Amino acid sequence: MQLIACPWCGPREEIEFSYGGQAAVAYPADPASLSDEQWARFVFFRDNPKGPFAERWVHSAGCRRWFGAVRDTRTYEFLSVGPLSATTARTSVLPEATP
Amino acid sequence: MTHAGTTAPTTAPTPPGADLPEHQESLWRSAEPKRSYDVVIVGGGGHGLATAHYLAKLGITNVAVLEKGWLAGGNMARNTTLIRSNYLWDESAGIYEHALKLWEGLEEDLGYPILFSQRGVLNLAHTEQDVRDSVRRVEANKLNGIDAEWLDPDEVAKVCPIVNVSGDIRYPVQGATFQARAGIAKHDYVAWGFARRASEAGIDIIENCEVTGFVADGDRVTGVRTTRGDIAAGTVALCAAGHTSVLLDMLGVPAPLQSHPLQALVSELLEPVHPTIVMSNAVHVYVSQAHKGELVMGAGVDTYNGYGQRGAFHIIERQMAAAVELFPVFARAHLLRSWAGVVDVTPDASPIVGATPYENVFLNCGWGTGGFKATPGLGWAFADTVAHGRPHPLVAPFGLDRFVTGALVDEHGAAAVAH
Amino acid sequence: MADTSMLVRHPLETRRTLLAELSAELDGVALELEAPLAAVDLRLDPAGPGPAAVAEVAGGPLPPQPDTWTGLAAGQALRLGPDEWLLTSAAARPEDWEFGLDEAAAPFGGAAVDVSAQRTTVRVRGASARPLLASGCAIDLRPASFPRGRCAQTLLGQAGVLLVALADDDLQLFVRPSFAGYVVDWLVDAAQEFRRPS
Amino acid sequence: MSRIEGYGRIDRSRHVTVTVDGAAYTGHPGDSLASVLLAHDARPANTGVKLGRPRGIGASWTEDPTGLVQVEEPFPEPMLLATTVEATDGLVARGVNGQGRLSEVPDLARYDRLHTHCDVLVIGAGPAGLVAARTAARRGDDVVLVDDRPTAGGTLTGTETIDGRPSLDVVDEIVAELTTSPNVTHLQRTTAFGHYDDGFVLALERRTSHTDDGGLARRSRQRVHRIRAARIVVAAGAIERPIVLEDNDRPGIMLAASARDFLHRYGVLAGREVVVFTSDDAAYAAAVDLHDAGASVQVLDARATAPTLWSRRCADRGIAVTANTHVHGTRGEDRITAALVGPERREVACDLLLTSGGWNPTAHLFSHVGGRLAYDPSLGAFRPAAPRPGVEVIGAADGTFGLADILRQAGGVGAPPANEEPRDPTAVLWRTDGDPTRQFVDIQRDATVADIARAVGAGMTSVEHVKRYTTIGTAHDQGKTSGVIASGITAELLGRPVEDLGTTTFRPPYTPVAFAALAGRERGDLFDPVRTTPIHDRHVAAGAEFEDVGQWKRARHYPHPGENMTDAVLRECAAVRTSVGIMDASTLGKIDVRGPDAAVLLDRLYTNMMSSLKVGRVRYGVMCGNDGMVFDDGTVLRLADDRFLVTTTTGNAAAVLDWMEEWLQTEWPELRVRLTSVTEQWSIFAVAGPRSRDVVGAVFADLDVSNEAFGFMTWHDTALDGVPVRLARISFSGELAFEVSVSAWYAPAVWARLLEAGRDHGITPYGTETMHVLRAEKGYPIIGQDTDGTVSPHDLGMAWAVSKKKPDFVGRRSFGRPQNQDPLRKQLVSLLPTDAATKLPEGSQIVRFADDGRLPAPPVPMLGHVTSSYHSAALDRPFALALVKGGRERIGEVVGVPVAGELVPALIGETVLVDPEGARRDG
Repeated sequence: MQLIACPWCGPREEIEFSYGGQAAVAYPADPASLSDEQWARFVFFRDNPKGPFAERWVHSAGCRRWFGAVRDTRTYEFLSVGPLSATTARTSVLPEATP
Repeated sequence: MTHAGTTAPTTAPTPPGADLPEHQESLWRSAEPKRSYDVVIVGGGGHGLATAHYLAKLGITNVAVLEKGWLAGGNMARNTTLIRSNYLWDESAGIYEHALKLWEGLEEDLGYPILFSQRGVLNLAHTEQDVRDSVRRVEANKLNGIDAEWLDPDEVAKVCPIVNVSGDIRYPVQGATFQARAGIAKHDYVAWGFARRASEAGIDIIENCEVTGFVADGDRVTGVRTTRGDIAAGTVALCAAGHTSVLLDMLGVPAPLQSHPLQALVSELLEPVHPTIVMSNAVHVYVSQAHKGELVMGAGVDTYNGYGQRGAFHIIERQMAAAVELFPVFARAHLLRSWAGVVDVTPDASPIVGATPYENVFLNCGWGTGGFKATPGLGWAFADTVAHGRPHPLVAPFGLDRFVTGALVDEHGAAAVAH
Repeated sequence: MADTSMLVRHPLETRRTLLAELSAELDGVALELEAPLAAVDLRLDPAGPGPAAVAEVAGGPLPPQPDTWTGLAAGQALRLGPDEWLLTSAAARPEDWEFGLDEAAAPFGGAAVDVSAQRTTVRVRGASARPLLASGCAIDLRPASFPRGRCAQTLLGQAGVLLVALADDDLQLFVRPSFAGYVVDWLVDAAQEFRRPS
Repeated sequence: MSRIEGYGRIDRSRHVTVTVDGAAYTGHPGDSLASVLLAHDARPANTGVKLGRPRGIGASWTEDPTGLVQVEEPFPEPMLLATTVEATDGLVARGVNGQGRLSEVPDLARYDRLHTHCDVLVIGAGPAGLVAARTAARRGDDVVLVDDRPTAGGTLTGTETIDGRPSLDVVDEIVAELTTSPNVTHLQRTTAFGHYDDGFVLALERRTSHTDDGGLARRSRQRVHRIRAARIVVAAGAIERPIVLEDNDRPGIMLAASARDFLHRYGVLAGREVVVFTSDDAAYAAAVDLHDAGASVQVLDARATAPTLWSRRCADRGIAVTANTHVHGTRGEDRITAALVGPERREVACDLLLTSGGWNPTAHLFSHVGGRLAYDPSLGAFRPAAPRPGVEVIGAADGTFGLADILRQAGGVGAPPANEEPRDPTAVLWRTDGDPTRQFVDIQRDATVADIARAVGAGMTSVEHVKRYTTIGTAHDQGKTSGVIASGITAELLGRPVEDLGTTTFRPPYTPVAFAALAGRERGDLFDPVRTTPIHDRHVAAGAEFEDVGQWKRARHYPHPGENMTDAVLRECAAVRTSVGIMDASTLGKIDVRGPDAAVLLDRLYTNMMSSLKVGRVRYGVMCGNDGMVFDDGTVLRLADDRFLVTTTTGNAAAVLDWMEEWLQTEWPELRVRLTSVTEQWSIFAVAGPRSRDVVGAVFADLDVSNEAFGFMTWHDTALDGVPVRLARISFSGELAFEVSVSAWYAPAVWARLLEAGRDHGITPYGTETMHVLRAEKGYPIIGQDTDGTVSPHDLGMAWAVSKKKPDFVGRRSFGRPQNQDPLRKQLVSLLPTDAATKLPEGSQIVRFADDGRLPAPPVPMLGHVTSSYHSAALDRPFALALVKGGRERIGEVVGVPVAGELVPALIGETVLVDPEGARRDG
């Protein structure tokens, strides 16, 4: 039962938010040029690390703004929240998942 | 005014817990890992153990089952033990119905009192669309030779008198599908029964043995690295449920899996009041009454990814509200204990079973909330898959390639409800 | 014969009397329906000259802080998000309120959309107003945390609301009209705790 | 009677009568049900769940594993501990045999929730909690103090001295100070039962359990406090640990501190001839106090030597103390009559055997949130191992037992002083020698040492396995007294240290919580919001039957007296096809899309082209997900170059707005577009039928509604008494139709005016069911009914709505996957049962029609299913829409539909059955 710090509204109950899954999965620049395999990767495949995970969240019951977060999927603890652009550079903020 | 709600029993009957069977005197050998096995099964849960059991039946016994913690301590120890096969699509109906048939003979096969009780499952419909989807599923089940009925609210009340079928609740019950052969079993007994048989057949069950990596040679995996040393493997079978992604990341194999907490709870022991199993997707609750008398309930998955084996309490609260709405008699029951498992969910709510880019590594995962009920069926078909090095026809539709071709087996789109 | 006059009434007008009667029996809580207001949803870049330009038309400054509101000449400016405000007016006609504010915001890439009928308002007053709301609203309602001048889009029971602190003992609830019946039922039910002993 | 004068905090001036197992007992306000029974040397008629042996009361509070009762009056409730049920006049209860019974009497009580935010939450109002709360309150913190018992003070009995005064005087003084502090909320009878992330604790307050009347009807019976605290202080005390011995399940065997608690709290002496068997100092206090209250007491200490100070105190009183001695078993039938002492099993007559093997810190609330516990061999128990941010564990919950130490830990330098009592170390003793089949570890589950031995013998090495094999720790008490002992005995049998095994995880709730309490006020009408349109009252007045669509109540049809749904729908359909009908379509989702890039966004999200739509015109659009499956549909009005009004289906209104916002905010933030929900701003009424133009023209006299001036799929603004109104030529019925949009403020008036204007034409309000029939006759799909998330626009026959000019839009790439090229994909077609009489049930499956008209034995390959099925007034026959494999290739083919065991033949046809040329719609 998290208290999630919306970058705009401040800390609110988890129930006010919706989960948007992995951050930084960009829509392909030219889907038509992708193989079926590559397209399937974009549509269906997402990382599923056990540990810190760069994610997207939206404050559905509040300001309705999307934001980025790094959250530990073992403890559920939010390690950071911020505008999407800040957390989508996931190679710089996301440590390797520990096995 | 007197309004005594209950009356004292007139005679001193047998104590309610007197007739439950005892566990066996011997279960499984706690084996030390050998250097090498023909088959290494990663994951000592229900699926891993069932696969081992059916491999042994195929004469393959140089097998290790590696469990990172205590045997069957993951989702097997945490599920709500619902068994049914009334799925919509032919592919799902095939594997789950095969499983159900095996369940019906499993007690004998395992020589273990697994307390399989075929008490039927009601899937309630609350809206016009629920009704359409339910009829669709019932008709599909019948054509697939699976027992299924559509019941109107009065018939629902006959099967389960404590369901509130009055028209003045928020989402009145419009009817239900009923599969009479559905049931429950004792999860620990099932796991231990498989483990015992596998162990008797000479298969090594190795606990506290976590896989930390794989040794690959081209498109073959030659062994697994574990916290108890390296183990060479002729074939590797992955049965790690919610932790599959962790293993696949080690192998560099992507899969469309997301691991989520799934919560469940029990009440105290109560006198028999609930003769069947009731599921309601619309109000997110399912409930049965276990052999000793506790109400066992589950809810929907928590929305975010999580490996923490715990979930958020507001989901439990919402589930309690739904339970009391549908079963007014439950108002006074008490929540005794709640817990969570980690379920691996796929985009089409169907499992992923079959080949991987490594020719001798086979994958079994993505069962979401449906893993327990599939246990013997999956174990049987996966053992065959592993033994013959190709997907058994029952699991063939569930390969990873379906996400590329688009041949999904979409089990949430059409109300073949989860759990 | 149904009333065909174009009279503007609160969607829950038929319950106004009931709420008044109930409030008279409560200790420290009064529930009241507020008159409909013209309102626009204003989207505007908060940086730059836009807010000041809009403020002139709106009749008061736009609140610069998240989750706060300021008074306008005949209404309120409530900050809903980084680039979003709700501007109300008890004086203007909705279409005029939208037109004027849109005209003011447009040069700065902003837009105003008439949402006068998209929300309706319930007033909760009294020393027990906050405890009443705290039975269904999870945000920190202590006066020090949610003083006059604050507002918050949040949940009350299962319904989304915009909660506005007018004073320690005076709060406003903006709610979608379709949810208003539920919210009022919810408030009436919660208010039973505050009935005076008869 | 075992009530002792001069003891207890009960109100002896008043009496209450309770009935247990049919016998009446008198007690006093302040009593528990257990204390009333013990005062009468009685017990509930309890028996063990497996073996059926008699069971008594084994402790004085929530740790009691045995004293469960079924309360019948005044408020029926199963499986409550007699120790926690407050004795109120008229209470009726009975003993249980291990199972409770759910009453069929409806639970009409109220339950509610309260959210509280504070700086410090203190859990437990014993000496540690009280001092911690007072310290924080004096510092100016907002403090919440919760404690599960009826009164504060914890295990303090009044015999202790704090600050040179009787301890309970100090308790009263602190409570008084807290009560008058405006920044303190102090709640007794409130059990913190779950601890979650970020300082979130759930606590259950029993608000009426001590009142005779079940509480004021309007006051909630129980309340779940949802507390967010910046800092949490767990001061929940400790639970005494019994020593397992043969036949330790007999009534008359109790924890030592509990006997003392019964004496000091309730003035009840639980036995006259008392044997105290201990390996810990604390039990001596019980021995001394029970002696002083009139019992004959002897102490058997398992340790090599008895503690000096306590030995002297005992000697002063003539209490025999024997060290280095074990109790090995008991005698008795319904109650203990003797303890079997020493290796020779000497019978020592007694009616009460007290055991004490030390104390288990109550660290559950610390553990719930992931706090790690470690075995402390000096305690024989698990205690918090490492701090967690924001959580402090103090006092006995942290394994601190001396009162002086506890107060210092709780209050720092300002803490009131207490006497320093020397304490000899606890000897860890899980059990004594005896027959393991009669040594009960979990008394409620009838699980014995022999069961643990069987588990270990079967190869179990993990406590989790042993717990599951034996069921130890899974009962009502969740192993409060048995859990650690089970770990200890398992370790012993395995020959491994306890710390290697660990203990099982503590999970919420700490004590059981009623389902209804957790449901709170989300029952009945408040279970889920009911959403209604601005003219809901009009529908009710018109006799509408309603349908749940998401949370909305939508008018489904308006039956006249004597009509069933079929009759009403046929009448409403006929009215629309022959004259004019009106429907409330206000629930449709509406999104105002504004900005220079509005058309770009819509082009990316709809399968069809929206940028080419001209201002003043309307276009039907389809949206797909990335997977290329239809997600929603609706109309799009272009209001200006940079402004569109998008409508969505009722059920998907929120989802579509969220979908658009997600793309806009997370994928294409560079697009200059603003999205605003105006779903409830605008009410929409569909006026449909050949006379709709007359009706609309009459109401909106300023508007030219001729076909020339106001063509199909265009919109026009007008005004009514100065109020802006928008009309659009949109038809979901296939008839000439107008959608009238007006601010919801004016919805009732506009609805009334349209009805009035249509009266001469017999204008007929119609509901969603009628709308469904009308649209199905035209082959228009309902998303979510004729689709199920596996259907592409092409499958619906809507290739015309998929742009071939746009290089990309969401879902486009998926159309190229192999599966989407399969000619056997299911496609939407119509089905006409050839008997022209059978209405095919929606959801029916479709199979090949066999010449003999019989359904083959399973498995039968399925070709598809019926998605929509109705009686058509226009066709005067039943018809259906269906998704059929390769359906369009099969047009003209007869297939079979199993209905109640019969195979009904049905002809596959084109989807549009009424007015395929569209002449009526466009006229």
